[in-house]
Amino acid sequence: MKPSYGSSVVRHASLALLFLLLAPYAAYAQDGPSSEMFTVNNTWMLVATFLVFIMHLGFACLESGMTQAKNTVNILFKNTSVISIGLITYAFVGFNLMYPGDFSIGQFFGFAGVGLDPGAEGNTVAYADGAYTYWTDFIFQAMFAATAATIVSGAVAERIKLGSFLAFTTLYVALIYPIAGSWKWGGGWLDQMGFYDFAGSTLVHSVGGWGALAGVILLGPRLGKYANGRIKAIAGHNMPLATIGVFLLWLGWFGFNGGSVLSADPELVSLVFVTTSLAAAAGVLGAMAASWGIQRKPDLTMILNGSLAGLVGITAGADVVSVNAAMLIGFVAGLIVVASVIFIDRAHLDDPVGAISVHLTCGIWGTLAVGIFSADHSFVTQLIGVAAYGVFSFAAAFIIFYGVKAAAGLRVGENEERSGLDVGEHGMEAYSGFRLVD
Amino acid sequence: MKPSYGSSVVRHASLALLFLLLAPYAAYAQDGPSSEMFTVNNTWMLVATFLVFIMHLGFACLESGMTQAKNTVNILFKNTSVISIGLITYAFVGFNLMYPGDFSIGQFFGFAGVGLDPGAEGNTVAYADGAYTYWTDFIFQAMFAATAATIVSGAVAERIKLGSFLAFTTLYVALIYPIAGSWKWGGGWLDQMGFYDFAGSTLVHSVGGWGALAGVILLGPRLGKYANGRIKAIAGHNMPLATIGVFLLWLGWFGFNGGSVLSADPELVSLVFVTTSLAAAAGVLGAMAASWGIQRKPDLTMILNGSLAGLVGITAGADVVSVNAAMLIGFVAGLIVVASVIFIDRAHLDDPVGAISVHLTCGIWGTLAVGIFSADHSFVTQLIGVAAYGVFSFAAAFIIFYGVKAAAGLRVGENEERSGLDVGEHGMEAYSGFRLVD
Amino acid sequence: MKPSYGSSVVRHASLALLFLLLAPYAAYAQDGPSSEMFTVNNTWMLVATFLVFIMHLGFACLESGMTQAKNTVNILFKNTSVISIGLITYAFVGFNLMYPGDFSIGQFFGFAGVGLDPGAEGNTVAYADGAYTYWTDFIFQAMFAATAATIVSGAVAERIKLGSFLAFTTLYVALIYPIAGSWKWGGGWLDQMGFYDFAGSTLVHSVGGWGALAGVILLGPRLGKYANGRIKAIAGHNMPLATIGVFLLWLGWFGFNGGSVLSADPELVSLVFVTTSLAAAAGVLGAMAASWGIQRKPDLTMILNGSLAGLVGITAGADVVSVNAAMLIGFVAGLIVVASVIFIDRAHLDDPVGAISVHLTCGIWGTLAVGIFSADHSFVTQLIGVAAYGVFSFAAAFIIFYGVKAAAGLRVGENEERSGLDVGEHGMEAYSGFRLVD
Amino acid sequence: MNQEGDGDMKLITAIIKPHMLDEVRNALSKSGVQGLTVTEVRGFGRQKGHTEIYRGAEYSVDFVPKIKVEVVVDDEQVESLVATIGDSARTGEIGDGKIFVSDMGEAVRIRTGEAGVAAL
Amino acid sequence: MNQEGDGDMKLITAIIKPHMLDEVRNALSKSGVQGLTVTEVRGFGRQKGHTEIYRGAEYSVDFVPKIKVEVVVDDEQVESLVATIGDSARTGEIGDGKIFVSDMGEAVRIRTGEAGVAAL
Amino acid sequence: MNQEGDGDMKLITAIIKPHMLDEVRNALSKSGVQGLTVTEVRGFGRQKGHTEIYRGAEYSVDFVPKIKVEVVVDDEQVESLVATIGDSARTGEIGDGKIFVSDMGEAVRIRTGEAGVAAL
Ligand SMILES: Nc1ncnc2c1ncn2[C@@H]1O[C@H](COP(=O)(O)OP(=O)(O)O)[C@@H](O)[C@H]1O
Ligand SMILES: Nc1ncnc2c1ncn2[C@@H]1O[C@H](COP(=O)(O)OP(=O)(O)O)[C@@H](O)[C@H]1O
Ligand SMILES: Nc1ncnc2c1ncn2[C@@H]1O[C@H](COP(=O)(O)OP(=O)(O)O)[C@@H](O)[C@H]1O
Repeated sequence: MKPSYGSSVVRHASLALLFLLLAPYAAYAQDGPSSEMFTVNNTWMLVATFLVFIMHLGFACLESGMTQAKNTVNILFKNTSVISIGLITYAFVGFNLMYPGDFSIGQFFGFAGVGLDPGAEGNTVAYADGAYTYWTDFIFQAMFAATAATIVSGAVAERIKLGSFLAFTTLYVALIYPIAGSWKWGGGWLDQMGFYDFAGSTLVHSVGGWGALAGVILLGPRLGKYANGRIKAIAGHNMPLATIGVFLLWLGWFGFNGGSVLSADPELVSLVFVTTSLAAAAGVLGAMAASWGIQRKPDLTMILNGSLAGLVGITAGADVVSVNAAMLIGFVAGLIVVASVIFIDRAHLDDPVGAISVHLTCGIWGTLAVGIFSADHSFVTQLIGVAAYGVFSFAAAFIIFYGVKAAAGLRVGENEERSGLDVGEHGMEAYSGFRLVD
Repeated sequence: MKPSYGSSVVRHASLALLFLLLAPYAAYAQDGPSSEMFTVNNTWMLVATFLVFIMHLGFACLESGMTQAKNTVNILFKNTSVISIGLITYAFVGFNLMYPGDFSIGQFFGFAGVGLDPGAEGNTVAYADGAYTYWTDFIFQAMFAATAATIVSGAVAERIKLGSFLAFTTLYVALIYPIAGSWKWGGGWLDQMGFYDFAGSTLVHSVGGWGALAGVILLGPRLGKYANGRIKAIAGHNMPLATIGVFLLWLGWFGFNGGSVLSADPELVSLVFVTTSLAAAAGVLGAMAASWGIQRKPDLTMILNGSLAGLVGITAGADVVSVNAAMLIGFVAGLIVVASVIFIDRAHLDDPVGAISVHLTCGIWGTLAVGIFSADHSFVTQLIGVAAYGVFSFAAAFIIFYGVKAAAGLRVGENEERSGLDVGEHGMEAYSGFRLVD
Repeated sequence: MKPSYGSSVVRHASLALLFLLLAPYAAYAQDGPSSEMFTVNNTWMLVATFLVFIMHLGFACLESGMTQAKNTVNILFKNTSVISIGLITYAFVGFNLMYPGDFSIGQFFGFAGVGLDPGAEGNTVAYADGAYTYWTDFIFQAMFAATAATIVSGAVAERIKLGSFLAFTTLYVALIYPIAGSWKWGGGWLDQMGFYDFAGSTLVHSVGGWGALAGVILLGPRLGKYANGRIKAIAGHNMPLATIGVFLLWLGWFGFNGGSVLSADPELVSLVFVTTSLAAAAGVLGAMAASWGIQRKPDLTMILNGSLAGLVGITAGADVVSVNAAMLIGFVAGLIVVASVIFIDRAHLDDPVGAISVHLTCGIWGTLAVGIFSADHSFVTQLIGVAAYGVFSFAAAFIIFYGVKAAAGLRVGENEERSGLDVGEHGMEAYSGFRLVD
Repeated sequence: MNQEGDGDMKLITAIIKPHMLDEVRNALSKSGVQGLTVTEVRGFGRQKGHTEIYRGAEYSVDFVPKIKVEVVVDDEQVESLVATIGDSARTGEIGDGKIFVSDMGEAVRIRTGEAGVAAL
Repeated sequence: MNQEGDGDMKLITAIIKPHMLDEVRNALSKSGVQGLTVTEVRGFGRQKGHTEIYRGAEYSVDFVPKIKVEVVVDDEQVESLVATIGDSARTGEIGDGKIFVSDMGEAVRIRTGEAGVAAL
Repeated sequence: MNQEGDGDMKLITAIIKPHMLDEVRNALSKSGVQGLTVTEVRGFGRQKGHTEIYRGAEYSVDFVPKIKVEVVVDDEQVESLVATIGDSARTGEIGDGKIFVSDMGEAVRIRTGEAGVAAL
C-alpha cells in the first residue's frame, strides 16, 4: 500500500494496461484517468478509510473483552485517546515524516514540514494519477497510524499508568511509526532494496508488536500471574465483546488491505478481498485445530486470535500471492499463533490479549511468506526488512518506555492494580450495578 | 441476485437502455460498459460483500443475546466457525456447485470442478458485462453461503454438541445450500420455470429455516422448557447484544439486497434500499402491534424479530414490488412472526431465538408475496418453488442430522446442559468475574 | 447538505469546473454528467445512507450504556421504534414537508403531498444533475430524520412512559423536524437569507437538543437525583456499550457529513472526511483536558461526549472551514461540552446522557463557528438561524410534550421508576441471569 | 419485644444445588412456610471444582455455585421442615449440600412491628 | 478467646427493601454502629413476585430482590437498634421485611486480634 | 435428629478482604476443614468507601467489597480455626475484617441424611 511514489507508479501500470485494452475509449485514456475514474477511485479509498477507522473500535472491544472487568474503563479510555492522539499528531508531523518526498538523512529520514498542505494540485486528478486526493491520502494513512500504538495497548493492559501510556503512545505514533514507515512506503532504503509489504504485516503490525514486547518486558507481569512458579490463567471478562472486536477488525481489514491497493482497480481489490477473507477463515481453522489438539477443549479466544493471525499473515502479500497460498498462509498463522501464545506465556511474558503473538509473530510470518509464495520477491530481502524493523522499533520503544519509566514510573501501585485501574485511574466502574466477583 | 446467467442479462437490459438514453457517449457505450462503469459496479459489489460479512457478527450477537449467559462462548464459537468453514468450503466446492455453468443431472445438479479459477477473462469487463470480476462474484456469493447454516445455529442453540453441529454445518453449507441454490440462481429448473427470488427469501432464509426445523425436531427441547405441560420462558441474557445483532443484520441487508442487484445501477440499487428499509421499519411496527396486543406489554425481542421478519419478507421481491407493497409486506411479516413464534412454542418446538419464525415462516411469506404484489410473477410458480425447496432442504437436513446423531449423538449430557455448554464444551466462561444467578 | 435546490447547484459548480479542466472529454461533459458519474455519485450517497443508518445503533448503545441496567430494554425498544417510525412517517409526510418544492405559507411552510413518487425523471440523471436518484434522495434524508427524536430519547431516559414518548416522537419527527428543515435545506427563508448549516449542527442536532430540553423541563429529574440539595451521580451501567455507541456514531458521521456533499466529489468529500475526523479527535482531547482538570481524574464518559461534541461542532461547516479551524472548533467543543454537562446538572436539569450539552450546546457552537471561521458566511445570519430554530423547536416540543402530558401523563410511577422501566413497561429484564445490585 | 417470642424459633439454613431451588421452594410452600430468603453462594466441599485450560494455562475453579436458603420457623416445625428440605433437595449425588439449624432469638415484622412467631 | 465477650453480643439480621438501605445505614450510623455487612438476597414472602410474558410464554418471577443487613452489637444496644432499623426501613407496604435477632458468641478483629465487644 | 449433634457445633463467620480468600481457604484446608461456604458481601466499617467524581458530580461509594466465609465446625476446633483464619486473612491494614462465632444446633448432610458433626 501507500504511495511510496515509486511503487505506486509500478502498481498502476496494470491499470494503465487495462485502459489500453479497453480499446474504444483509449483515445482519451492516454490523457490520464477520467474524472469518473478519479471519483470512483477516491470514493473507494474513503470507504477503505472508514473501514480502517472502525478497526479502532475493534481493538477497543477485543482488548477490553479479553481482560478483567475492573480495568475496562481504562482500556476504553486508552483506545479512544489513541485514535484521537494518532489523528492529530499525524496531521501535524506524522504524514510528513512518513512521506517526506525527499529524504534528508540517507534514505532513512526526511521531513516535509509541519501541518497539512494540499498545494495547488493536491485535490485534482494530477495528485496521484487519479487514484485519490491529497486529503484522502492523508486521512487514509492517518487511520493506519494509531494502529501500531493500539497494539501496544493490549499487551501492557491492566497495569500501566494511564499518563505514562499516553506519553509513550504520543511519541511512538508521532515519530517512530512514520519514520519506520518512510523506509518502505515513503520510498526509503528498504523500498529501493525491493522489500515488499503490501499493507503492513511489518510496517504496522510488527512495529506495534515490537513496541508491545518492549513494554511487556519493562512492565513485568500482572500481580499473581506467575506466582510460585505456576502460570495463572486470568480470564477475559466479556467474550461477546471480544468477538465483536474481532469481527470488526476483520471487517476493517477489507479497508486495510483493500484500500492498500490505492485505487478501486476491480481485479486487484477483489483479489485482495478474496485472499484476505480466506486467510482469516483458514486462520480460524488453524487455531481451532491447534487449540483443540493442545488444550483438551476448543478455546474461543484462540480462534479469535486465529482469525487475526490469518489477517496479519496475509497483509504483507495479499495482492501478490495466489488464493491457495493465502489459505495456507492463514492456516499456518492460525497454528503459529496458538503456539506463540503458549510459548510467550511460558516465557513469563505477560500479554493479556496475545498482541505479541498476533501482530509480531504473525507479522513476521506474513512478511517472510511473501518471499516464499511470491516468485517476484526475495526471501532474503524480506528477512532483512523484518530484522531492520525489529531492531529499530524494539530499540525505540524500549528507550521511550525506559525514559517514561524513569520520569514518571510505568506501573500503578499494587492496591490500585488489585482493585482495578478503573477506580484507580478514573474513579469509575465499567459495569455499575452489576455484581462482580473477585 | 446471483448471475443466474439468463436473468442477469435481462436485468442489465435496463442498464443498457440507460446507456442508450445518455446520448452523447452512446458511441462507445455500444461497445460494452466502460472501465469506469466496471470499476464503480465492482466497487459497489465489494461494499455489498463486506456488508454481508458483517451479518455474521449480527447473527452471533443476536443468537448469543437471546440465549442464556452460560452458553455464550459456545454460540460465539459456532458463529465464528461457521463463517470460516463456509468461506473455505465455498472456495473448494460450493461456488462451482451453485454456478455449475452446465448441469449434468437434468437442471438439478452440476459441478464445475474443485477450487477457484478466474480463467483468462475472469477479471475483465467481459466476465459479467462489466458488473464485477470473478473474484468479486465468488467472495460476494461466499459471504451468503454460511448464512443458511448460521440460521440453523440459533434454533439448535443451548443443547447441541459442538462437534456434531460443525459436522452438520460443513455438509449443509458445502453441499445442500449450493445445490439448492443452483436450481434458481445457477440457472436450473426453477429459474427456467420463472420462479423469482431476488436475494434469497427462499434460497437462503427458508433453506436455513428448514434446516433449523429439522434440527429442532431431532434434538428436542431444552431441559425444563416444556416440563409438566407448561411452557417455561427462558429469557435471553443480553438485550443490548441482541439489539446490536439486529441492527447489524439490518445494516448488512443493504448489501444482501442491494448487492443482489449485481451492479451499481442507480435506480435499482436505490429502490432496493428504499423497499428494504421500509419493510424492516414496517416489520417493527407490525410486531409492535401484535406483541402489544397479544401480550400485555410490548416485547423488545418481538420487535427485533419483527425487523428481521420485514427484511426476510422483502428479500424475494425487493426490486420488483412497489414501495407501498414493501411496507405492507413488512408489516404483515411483523404480524406473522409474532404469531409464528407463539405457535411454534405451543407446538413444543423449542427455537430459542425464533429462527424458524423469522427465516422460514417469513421466507415463505416473502416468496409468495412476489406472486401477489408483482404483476410479472405467478403465485403458483412461487408456490412450487417454496414447496420444492421445502422438500429438498428439510429432507437433506433431516438426513444429515440423523446421520450425525447416529454416529456421534446430537445432544450434550444433562449435567452439561444444566451447567452450560461454555464450561462443558469449551472450559470457559463468557463473563468471568460477573456473578450469575441460576 | 440537502438539495436545497438553490445551493446544490452552487455546490456542483465546483464539480462542473473540474469537468472543464479535464480537457479531453470536455466534449460530452457539456451535456451533463455521464452515466458513470451518476452511478458513482449515487453509490456514494447510498454508502452514506447506510452509514447514517448505523448511527441509530450508535445512539441506542450510547444511551443504554450511559443509563442504569434496569432501564435498558426500554431504551433499546425506544431506539428501535424511533428509527422505524421515522422512516415510515418520512415516507408518508416528512420528505414532502421538508422538500416541498413550492412553499405555501411564505417561505415557512409547504407540502408536496402524501407519499413517495419519483415521477418520470426521478431516477435518471436529470433528477439531481447526476448526483443521485429520487429514491436515494429520499432514503438518505429519511435516515437523518429520526435522529432528532433519538436525541430527545437520551435526555428523557429512565422515567418517561413508553407510550407518551412514542407519541411525542411521531409528531416531532413527522412534522416539526421536516418543517424546520424546509427553512434551510428545503430552500426556505433562512436559506435565502444566507444561513449556512452544511449537515445539520442546527437543523438536526439543535432541533433534537431543544426537544430534549423541553422534555427534561416538563418531566423533572429522576428520583433522588437532586435530593436534599445534593447532586447524586447516577452512573451508566455499561461503558463498553457506550463506547461502541460513540465509535458507531463517529463512523456514521462519515456518511452524515460526507453524504451531505450530495455527490462523490473527490475534493469535497475527502475534505469533509478530514475536517470531521480531526474535529472529533480534537474534541476528545479538549474534553480530556477539561475533565482531567476540573474533576480529579479523567472521565471516560466525558471524552466520549467530547468526540461527539467535536462532531456536532464541525457539522455545520465541515466543507467550508480549514483543517486547522476544524481542529480548533473540535477542541473548543470538547471543552464546552464538559462545562455544559456540569452546568446543566447544577441547574438541576437531569439529562442522563448529556444530550443537551452534546447536541444543543455544541450544535449552537458549531453553527456560530461557521460565521467565525468561514469568510463567506455572516456571524449575524448564523445567529439569526440559531435563534429561529431555537424558538420554533423549543416551543413546538414544549407544546407537544405538554399536550401528551395532559392527555396521558409523561412519567411512570415512583415504584416503576425505582424497580426499572424494563419490568414496568416491558415485563422483561435486559440481563437475565446476571446479579444486579441496587 | 414480646416475651413469648423468645427462644421459640429456629433458623434453618440449607446449602443446596442451584437447580433444586424450585423444588425446595415448592416443597416448603406446601408445608406452610410463608417466607424465606435466598442467597447465591459458592461452596467448597467434597464436591470439587474442576480444572480448565484457558489459552494454554491451567486454572482451577475451586468453588461450586450453590444456593443458600434461610428460613426462620417455629420450633415445632423444625424437624419436619428439615426433612422436607432434605427430600426435595436430594439428587443423591455428591454436593447435594447441608442443612444447618440454629437458634433464633427474636423476629420482628418491620411493617407492623409484630414480633415472635407472629412475625414470620 | 476472652471471657467477657461470651454471650454479650447479638447478631441483628434485617431483610429490607433495597432502596431503603441508605436510610437504614444512616440511621444505624447515627446510633453509633461502626460496622455492618450487607448482602444482596432474594426474598419470598407475602410480597409476591409477578408474572410476565416473554415471547408469548408466561413466566413467574417468584423472588423479590432484598437486602440483608447484618450487624453484630453489644447486647444492650439490641432493643434500640431493632427499633432504629424498623423505623428507618418502614414504608408501610407489604414486603418491608423482617428483623431477626440471635446470639453471637464471639467476635474477633482480624487486624488486631481484639475480641468481644471491643472488636465490633 | 440425632442427639449427640446438639450444641457440639459452632458456626464461624469471617468477613475478609476478597483477595485474601485463597489464603484463607488454603489455610483452612490444611487444618482439615472439609467444607465451607463463601458469599460476596459489602462491608461498612472503619475502612471507609471513597468519593469519586462522575460527570462533574460527586458520589460516594460507602461500601467496600468483602467476602464472607462461613464454616460450621466441631466445637473443639473453633479456637484453633479462628486463629488460622485470623492469621491467613491478616494484612495488617484497616478493613482486614472480623471473625464471628455462634452456636450451631444441628447439621444434616442432604445426600445421606447423616447428622451432627458427621455431616460436616
Ligand atoms: N462445614 C461446612 N460449613 C459450611 N458449609 C459447608 C460445610 N461443608 C459443606 N458446606 C457447604 O455444603 C456444600 C456441599 O458440600 P459437599 O461436601 O460438596 O457435598 P455433600 O454435602 O454431598 O457432602 C459445599 O459446597 C459447601 O457450600
Ligand atoms: N420465615 C422467614 N424466614 C426467612 N426470611 C423471611 C421469612 N419471612 C419473610 N422473610 C423475608 O422477608 C421478606 C419480606 O417478607 P414479606 O412476607 O414479603 O413481607 P412482610 O415482611 O411485609 O410481611 C421476604 O421477601 C423474605 O426475604
Ligand atoms: N459490627 C459489625 N457487624 C457486622 N459486620 C461488621 C461489623 N463491624 C465490621 N463489620 C464488617 O467487617 C468489615 C471490616 O471492618 P472494618 O471496621 O472496616 O475494619 P477492621 O476490621 O480492620 O476494624 C466491614 O467492612 C464489615 O463488613
